[in-house]
Amino acid sequence: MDSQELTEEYKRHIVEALIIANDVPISEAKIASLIEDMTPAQAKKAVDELNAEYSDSQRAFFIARVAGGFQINTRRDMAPWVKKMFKGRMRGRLSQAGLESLAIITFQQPISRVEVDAIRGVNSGGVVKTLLERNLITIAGRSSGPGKPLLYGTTKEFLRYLGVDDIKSLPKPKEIEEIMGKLTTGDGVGENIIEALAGLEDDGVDNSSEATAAVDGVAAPEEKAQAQTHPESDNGQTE
Amino acid sequence: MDSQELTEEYKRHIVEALIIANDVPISEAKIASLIEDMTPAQAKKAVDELNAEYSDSQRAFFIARVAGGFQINTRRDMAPWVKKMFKGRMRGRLSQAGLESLAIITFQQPISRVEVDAIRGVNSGGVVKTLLERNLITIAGRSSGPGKPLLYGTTKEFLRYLGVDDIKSLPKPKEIEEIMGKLTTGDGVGENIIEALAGLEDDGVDNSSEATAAVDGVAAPEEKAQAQTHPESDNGQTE
Amino acid sequence: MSYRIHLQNFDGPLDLLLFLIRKNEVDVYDIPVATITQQYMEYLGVIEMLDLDNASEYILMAATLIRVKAALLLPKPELDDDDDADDPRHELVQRLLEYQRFKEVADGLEEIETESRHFFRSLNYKFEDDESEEEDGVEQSEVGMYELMAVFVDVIKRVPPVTEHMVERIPVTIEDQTKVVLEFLENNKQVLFRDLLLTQVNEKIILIVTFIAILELMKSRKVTLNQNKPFAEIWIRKN
Repeated sequence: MDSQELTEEYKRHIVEALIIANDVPISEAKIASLIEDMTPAQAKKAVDELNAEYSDSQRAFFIARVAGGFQINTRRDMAPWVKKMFKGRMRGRLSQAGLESLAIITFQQPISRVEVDAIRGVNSGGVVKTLLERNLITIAGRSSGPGKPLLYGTTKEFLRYLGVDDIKSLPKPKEIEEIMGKLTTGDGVGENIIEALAGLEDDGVDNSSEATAAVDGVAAPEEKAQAQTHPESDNGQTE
Repeated sequence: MDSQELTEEYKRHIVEALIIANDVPISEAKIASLIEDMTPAQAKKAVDELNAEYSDSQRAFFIARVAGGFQINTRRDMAPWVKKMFKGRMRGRLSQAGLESLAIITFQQPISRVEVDAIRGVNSGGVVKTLLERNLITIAGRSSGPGKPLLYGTTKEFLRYLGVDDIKSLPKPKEIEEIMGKLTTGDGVGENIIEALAGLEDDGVDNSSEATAAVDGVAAPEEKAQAQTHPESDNGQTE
Repeated sequence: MSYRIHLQNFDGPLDLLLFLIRKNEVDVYDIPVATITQQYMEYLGVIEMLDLDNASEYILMAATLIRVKAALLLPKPELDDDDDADDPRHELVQRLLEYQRFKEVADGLEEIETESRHFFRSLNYKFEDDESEEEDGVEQSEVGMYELMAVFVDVIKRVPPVTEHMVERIPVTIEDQTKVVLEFLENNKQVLFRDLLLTQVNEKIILIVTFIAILELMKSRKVTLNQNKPFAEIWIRKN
């Protein structure tokens, strides 16, 4: 890129930029491989010099050596404020199960847990609890159907986070299909979301009386417990 | 957290730590809310002072104002090495179709896909999907017009992608009159269009006067025509 | 052969039309009338050959061009010449100008995009909190509307396909499934409730009926379900 020789000083700038911009810790070997005429030892030396500069000029951060290489850390005494900043954010990755249940609840709300289970093919009890705790979903009422199961929907905060004002503005299954492209199931049979969901509904209806009544016996205590645990989850955690 | 008063200098350290630690641009209001006895104006001032320090000590980065907040960016002249580091991992540039659709969505938002299609004269389904996928646009509600189509709008990530503070910093679409106005200057596409279409009319007959007449006429009914083509655009253009 | 190169650069019929208009303006100031339409048709021929997907949109424009031309050839009623709203060219001119407006903005966005790619934001930061270790630094902001839709589509895709002829019911009874469950438990002393459902079931209706069967078995104390703690895995065991 540069035909001229790079000065030691300029190389140090590059080292700094590389460490700051990378999204993972970067090793001295990697740094050396990216800068003309630089050895890993020199890269390491540059980092030491940078840290000395940071210390002299009282920067609020330093370059830390972690397992994989170098990384920016904030000074220890900055922790209270940094912590405060991260606090209250919806942090932590949702598990795949969490994501799936959240997606189903978002686009099919209001929906009972049993229906979420039916779509996912597995029990979603624990996941639903996590979503409630994180204030992503809330209890949105009770089905008028047999057994009157609790229904879940997304919280206002989550909707706002997704960029829409109300449930009506969320894309409907048909629109999702239009945006994402026609669905094909694993065995190559063309199928669309509407049909898939309609099929589910049919199945559900077929045995609604028996199924729901029976389910009620098991699910009710748990759901009641949830209702007690998170009575204000819809308006409580507005931050 | 601290019962003692924080010095100006120490507050500046905190501001630095918050900006470097955050992974989204952080506004001066947010910074001020996290630090005791600090106003947004003071936060802004601290950022300016930090940038001056960075410049003096030749840091390889600076604090940029992006998408309504502050973030650390590497210096422009560091780009060759950082690019080298990200080689193969950098997101591709937007296609012409993507840029066109973004231009339309940016200035007509919230807007339905059909309206984007109408302006581009071509189906934008695939492009919209890509833009959604890259989180440059998002679903921003639903039109109250016929069919109640989904509406799209740009995201903060869009501003961040372009590295601008807000939409006002983007080039605005010229008024149609302005494009037309290029006629008098003797260059520009407006003229070409008129010429070409006037040409369509004359079919070999010399009638420059007619051509000009046609040009004059175009500007007048234009708003009417627009209103007809985009029935929902009036409630769509919130700004 | 040069067609192919050009074609890739066209983002639709309006784009092609603008290109031809520009091209002809440069070459021949006095545009021979039929030229644009004729050239458009030539391109259209190639487009139809190469790009069947978008061809219809180009054909539509060709039809528009011909319609405009035809309308212009008709003798004009010598009424109010100022009233150009009747001019058949207006709508097309309007559309071209409107498109041109946003095309210019797109060019502007492209310039900004080019510039923004010289700057890299700081990413190499990890907040290390002494007290809590559960933070893995992954922001939930990754769950955008698009990701949710994608997950939703995936889940629905996994739902077993609806039988082609819905009139036919899947012959399954609670009695059948009771037997299936008992047989399964015969071979496995204690199984995960989830595994039992998953291994024995490939249709939603069967899943639901199996579920009811298990509940029936529970009621009649033929099986026992237990759980270490709320929301943990459920084990099922034959009594």
